[in-house]
Amino acid sequence: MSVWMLYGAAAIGVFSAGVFGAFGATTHVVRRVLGVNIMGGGVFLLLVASARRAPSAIPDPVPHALVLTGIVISVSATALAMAIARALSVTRERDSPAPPRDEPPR
Amino acid sequence: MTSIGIVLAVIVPLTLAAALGAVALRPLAARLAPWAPLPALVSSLADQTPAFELDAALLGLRLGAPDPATRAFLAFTAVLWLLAGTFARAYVGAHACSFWFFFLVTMAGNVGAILAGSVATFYVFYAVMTFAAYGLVVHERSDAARRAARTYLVMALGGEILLLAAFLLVVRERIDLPFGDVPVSVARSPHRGVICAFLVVGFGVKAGLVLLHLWLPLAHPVAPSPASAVLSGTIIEVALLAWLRFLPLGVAPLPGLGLSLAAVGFVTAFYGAVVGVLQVDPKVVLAYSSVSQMGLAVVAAGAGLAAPAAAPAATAAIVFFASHHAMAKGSLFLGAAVARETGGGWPARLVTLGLLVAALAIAGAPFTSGALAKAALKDVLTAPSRGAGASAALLSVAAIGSTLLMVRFLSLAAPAADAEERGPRAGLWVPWLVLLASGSALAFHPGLRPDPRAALVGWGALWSGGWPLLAGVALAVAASAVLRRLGRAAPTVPPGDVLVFVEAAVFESRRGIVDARRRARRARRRLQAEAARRLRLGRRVARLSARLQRVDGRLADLEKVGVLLLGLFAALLFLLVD
Amino acid sequence: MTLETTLPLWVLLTSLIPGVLLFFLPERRHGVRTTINISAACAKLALTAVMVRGVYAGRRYETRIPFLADVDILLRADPFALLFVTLSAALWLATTAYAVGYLEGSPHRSRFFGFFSLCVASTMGIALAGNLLTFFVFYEMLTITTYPLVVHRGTIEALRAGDVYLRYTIGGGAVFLAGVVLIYSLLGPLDFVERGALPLAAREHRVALVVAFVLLVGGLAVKAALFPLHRWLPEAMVAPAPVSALLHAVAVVKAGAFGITRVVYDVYGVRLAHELGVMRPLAILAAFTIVYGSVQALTQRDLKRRLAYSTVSQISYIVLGVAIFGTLSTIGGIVHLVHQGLMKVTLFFCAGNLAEELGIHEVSALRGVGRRMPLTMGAFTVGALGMIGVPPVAGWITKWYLGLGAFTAGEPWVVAVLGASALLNAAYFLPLVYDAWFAAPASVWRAPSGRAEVNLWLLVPTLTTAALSLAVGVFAGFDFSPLGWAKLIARREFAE
Amino acid sequence: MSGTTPWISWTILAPLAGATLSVLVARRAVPIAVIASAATIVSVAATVGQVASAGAVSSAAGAWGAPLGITLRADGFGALMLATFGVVGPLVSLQAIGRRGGPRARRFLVLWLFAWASLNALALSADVFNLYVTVELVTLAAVGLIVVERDRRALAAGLRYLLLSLVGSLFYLMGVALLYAATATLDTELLGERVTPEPASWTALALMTAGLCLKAGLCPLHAWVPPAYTSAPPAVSALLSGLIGKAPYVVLVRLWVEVFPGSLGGGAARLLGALGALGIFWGSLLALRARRLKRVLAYSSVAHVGYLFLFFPLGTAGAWAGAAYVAVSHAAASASMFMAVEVVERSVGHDMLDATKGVAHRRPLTFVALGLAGMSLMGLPPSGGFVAKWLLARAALERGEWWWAAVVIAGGLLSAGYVFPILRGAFAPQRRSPELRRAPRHAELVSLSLAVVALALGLIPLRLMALLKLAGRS
Repeated sequence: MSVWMLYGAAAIGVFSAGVFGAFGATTHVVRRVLGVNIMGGGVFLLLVASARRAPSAIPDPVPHALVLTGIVISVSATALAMAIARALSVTRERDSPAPPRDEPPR
Repeated sequence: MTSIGIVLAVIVPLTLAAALGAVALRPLAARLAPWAPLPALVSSLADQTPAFELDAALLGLRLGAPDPATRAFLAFTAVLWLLAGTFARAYVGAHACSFWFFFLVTMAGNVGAILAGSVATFYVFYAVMTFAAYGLVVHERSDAARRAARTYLVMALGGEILLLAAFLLVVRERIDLPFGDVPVSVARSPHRGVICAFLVVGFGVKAGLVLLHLWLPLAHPVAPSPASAVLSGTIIEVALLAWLRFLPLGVAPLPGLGLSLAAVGFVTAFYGAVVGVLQVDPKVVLAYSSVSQMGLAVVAAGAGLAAPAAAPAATAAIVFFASHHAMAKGSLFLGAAVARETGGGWPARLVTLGLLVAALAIAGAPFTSGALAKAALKDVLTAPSRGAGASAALLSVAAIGSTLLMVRFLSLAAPAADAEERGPRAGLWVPWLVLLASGSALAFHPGLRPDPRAALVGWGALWSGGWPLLAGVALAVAASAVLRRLGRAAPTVPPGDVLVFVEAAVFESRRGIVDARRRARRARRRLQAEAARRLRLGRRVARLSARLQRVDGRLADLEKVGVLLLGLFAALLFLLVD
Repeated sequence: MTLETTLPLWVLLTSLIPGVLLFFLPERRHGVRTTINISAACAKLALTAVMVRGVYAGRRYETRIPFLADVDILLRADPFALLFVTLSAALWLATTAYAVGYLEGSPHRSRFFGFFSLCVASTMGIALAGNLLTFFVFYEMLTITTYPLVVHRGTIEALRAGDVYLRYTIGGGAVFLAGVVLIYSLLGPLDFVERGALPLAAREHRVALVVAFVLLVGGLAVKAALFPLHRWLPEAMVAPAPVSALLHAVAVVKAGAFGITRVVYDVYGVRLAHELGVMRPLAILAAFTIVYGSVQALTQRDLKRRLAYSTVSQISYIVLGVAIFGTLSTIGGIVHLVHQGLMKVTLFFCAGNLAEELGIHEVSALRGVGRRMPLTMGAFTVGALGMIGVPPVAGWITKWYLGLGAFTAGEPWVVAVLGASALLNAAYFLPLVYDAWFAAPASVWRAPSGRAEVNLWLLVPTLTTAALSLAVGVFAGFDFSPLGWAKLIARREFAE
Repeated sequence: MSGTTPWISWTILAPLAGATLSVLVARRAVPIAVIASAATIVSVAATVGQVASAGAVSSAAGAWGAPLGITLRADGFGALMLATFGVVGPLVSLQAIGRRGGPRARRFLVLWLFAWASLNALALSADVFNLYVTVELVTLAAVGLIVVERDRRALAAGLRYLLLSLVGSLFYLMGVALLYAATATLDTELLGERVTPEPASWTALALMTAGLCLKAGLCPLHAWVPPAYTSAPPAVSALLSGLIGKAPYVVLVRLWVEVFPGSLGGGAARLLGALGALGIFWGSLLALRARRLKRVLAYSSVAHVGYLFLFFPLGTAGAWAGAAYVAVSHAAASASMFMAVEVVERSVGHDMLDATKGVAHRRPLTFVALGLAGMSLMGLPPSGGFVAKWLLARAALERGEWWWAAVVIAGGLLSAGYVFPILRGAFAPQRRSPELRRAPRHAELVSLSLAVVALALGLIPLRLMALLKLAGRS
């Protein structure tokens, strides 16, 4: 039981680090996207950890499937975010060469 | 004689008035107008006329002339309206159309009020008469006319409010209460005192009791003569008929109310006489004479109330008195107009003679209807033992007062004999003469006298009727001699006497109202400012939403969103767990 | 779908369908628009007549449309509804004719007549509503459809008046909704029942019932222009004359008074309402509004604003009649619904005629106008005398019954209020009548363009409504007269 | 025919196929999109028909059973949402088809079909993880739609929306993981039976609810909504505020109604209700101040999200019907308003509040639509909004909590505050009527038809109520 708890705690830790990263006082978009990916990592760790709670039992395959789907979704979301960020910086170059900031228009 | 006559009496004047509206029918209607009271006269002569009832109209229209009193009222009213009408055709020049309109509507109201069989019907016609008479008073459209009409209307409205309250108390549940059992309902109603008070004051405004008479002296000089003849002759008498119908005469002894009514009557009589004598305009003198005469009638009503036994006699006396007063006062008003048109020589002397006849009747000289009326009043007053002597004496003092008034009127109105000779137009003096004749006929026709037995002749009657007359004339001659020696003219009181102070008070309060209105306008501006401030409530909302806008702006950056998200998570967890 | 179940719906549709149609009618098709309007009005009058005869013969007309699980839209023609329907239908015909003449050559007429018909449709809905929810649905529709009419002229003042109008009526509607929902959640769905729909078991919800009553009457008081919620009425006088005539003298203002009467009689029932002790404050508020309205009218210089404050005062007669316990005062209150409508419409028509023909807006400019426009001023005089309560015009019957009701219910102070109000009415109407007839005209009036003193479209409705208010007064005893009908209603409300 | 063919799965497959095909065959994209839309509408109609007649319909994807397989279940609530997406969505997309084609129209149609597929899937999925997947897909499609015109401010708003949504979804996924760890199943009904009141499941519920509140834009987490709705093209905003904005709420309702029914009406639910009420006042007050039409409508949407959350503290069937009705009628009304704003913006060139002056008589249909939709937003009878307000207020009073009813009615009043200034423009005096650019004729018709839908919802509520009965809480 204790091993699972260890993994659970680690997952919670990674998740909160991700949250802190995503909402941190940074101005750069990529840092936030990385933060979100770390949060994802935390969740997937918890899912995998829950696959084999009882030491003797056979590991349960369902969480692994969930993790796979989760990874696919977070990858595509990250790709979309990066594409938008790039489009944003391109248009911003054209208008004003300031570093890419993500404050929305008032 | 079916009830058609009664309905026609009311409908004919109304249709003619309506016809005046259409330009094409106007000349025809104006020509027919004087003959409008004919149906009323005819139906008053028939002795047995069934009542007319129409539930669909006016909360139950009830018209009928069941008792002799109503028929008598109807008769003299119709005669006076007829003669005043024919007199008016020649007399009225300017604004004829509007005059005839108001003349006809007032006539319809007057006849309707007399014929009314139920309280509701009476109220309708009484109100129509009151408001239409306004048109007659304001006919000249001069400032004096406007002041008189406004006073008349304000007092009439006030009176009407009281009357409405009284009628409602009388009628209670039964909407169309017939007049038959009104006195009983008044006598038995828990608010009897209030009802009688309201009735006395309400109708007192019309009859011109003291302090309620203020509009009368103003209205008569400005109204055209035929209008004032009718005003004084029939419209005021409706108040008497109303008292007879509403007050519980003979049903229940009301000594308190009866005596106070009699007292008010006497005060009015003397007050009218005293102030009347000090007037300059002959028509105002006649107005005060009417006030004084109505005072006498009220005395009879009071006596009837105080002692139920005297009630029938009182009613008969009042009815006869009203007829006599209508005829005599009517002829005096018309005579005054005729006098103004006659110059010296024979016409002047004839007119003066006519005026003298009418004046004697009013003063109650023997061989005139006035004497009979006074005699009837006397035996009503002397019937009850206690107050006999005092009331008889007061009656004769009142007679002296009337005589003084008549002398004053003759001195003012009689045409100057030495002026160049010009006779009045035929259209004027013919109806006047007929009126004089019907007035004196009233005295001699046996059927009409209250009790045919009363002998006109005989020294006793001669003396008891005659001495107040002589005393009055003597007093007048003495007074004028004294004044001529002192070289000063008689002291004069403005018509409407107390009204002058009332108007001053009203003017003061109106200035107060004007100030109040100015203050109200300032208050309204403040109110608008306050409303604007309340708009600031809108502004306060706006300020609140402005602050919200700033907070909303700050919420946009991500750190805050993160904090809020975790805060929400923590709060949810906390609430879920416990 | 027999006649009995569809007739109320048809009465509603005869103004709803033309209303929608008129929106799509191009502006220049005046002839078509007038024919649609007038024929729709006549059709409605005919249907109403059928229903009136039917109900008098005892038949029941009811249209029930399922709306929610336990609540449905109910249109029912009971005598009280028919009184209001007949009044609105008749005056709609008169006002439409008047509006055709009044709006000659002005823009946006299709829009005007569209909203005008929708407005009458909502008034019909209010009159025929069989339960509180239906009443509320049409009550709010009335607000939405009258707003465009108030701001029809499009001037800055009109828009500002529109804002004031909205702020009051939408607020009132929200408060009324709160009351309706409270009643429904307390006692479940209930239709109007002649002697009060609340079951006896409702007695123990005493506090909730009082709160619901305050909310309901509070919401309705806005449209009934009770003090202090009356301020929108004088502001709304900036609307064209036909709007002020039909809406602010008949439809909108009456909806409020009609609603209060429905709530007191057909929801709570008179005995319960008096038991709750809410009637006395209502009577006092109504009495205060009567006097306040008249005093305010006294100080107004603009003719229409004076008439508006007079309406504020007159509508409270109805509320006063309802608030006093007893058959007679009920009759007085209900019959005044019709009388005030007829008289006030006449007065507003005359005000419109004066404004349209001679450009008179101020009260002081009326000197000697009787000579130039005798028929209009004749109608005005009839209306004014009726307002004061001078027989035989309609107003006196209300005073007579209200006074009787007050005395039998042991509330003599009411007669004092009626008296004071009569004097105040005289104070602000009679000088106008005097100036019109007996004063010399200040300046020479403009000669009339056509044969009659003012465009016939304007004159004929004015004279008909004046004649109606006179006829209603003279033939009050008639069974089908408003008074006869009010007696029928009161008998059913109070039948033991 | 309808008995056997699994219409339920076609409602997802048809738009998905349409989307992919129109991407592949770029030239014929528009006709393909039209065919796909038609197919989807048919299947949605069939599904709703099945649900109305036979009650809840379910089919297991790939014939895998409940504990593990993904089951699609269309109950009353699902059918209602399907119907809403199926009516409002295509009408709005019609506007894109109408515009003379072009790459932008094609891009819009593809993204819309993709969003439609994921919305339908979301409405039908009865599996907690599947809900995560579908809500993510909806978000991605929504972000795509926001940035479809590559406008700089839209890009910034889209990015912000994407980031926040991703965080919200991961919160939700963490909750799913905890639930799975506790109960070893993902199906909502089984979860409902197996969930035990212990800290892990409470943490899961708190996490999932917080995440979904952020995605739904509940006040005070609504900061991303106004920028997104104002910078996106009006047609997209119509879809966002009308349909896509409701997706997180659907998940939340499934969660609270089927998995954690006990906590409805509890302390946490009252917190959600309070935040909803705060949202109503916050949104309405800011809408009063807004100077641009789209910003007014954006804040109005924030306010209407508040109404939706009033269901949780009440939890009764009446409240349930009311909330569902708010969702449906707001979808139609808000979409109609946004489309009308597009017509005004296209005609006058800007969407400032006084843009409506002097436009009324040349764009009468638009103003009729604004009027009818405005009535529904304000909750004035006979519109759908009124029925929603009535049901919510009545449910609140029946539970004795009168303050929720007060919030609902006050909300209606405030909404009148910001709707009438828009309508007042129709009557304002126009000194010189501005020359109007050519506006898309069919956009007016779309706006009007949506407004009529909003009105119709108020006239025939009974049949819809029958549909709602099938939801869990009936």
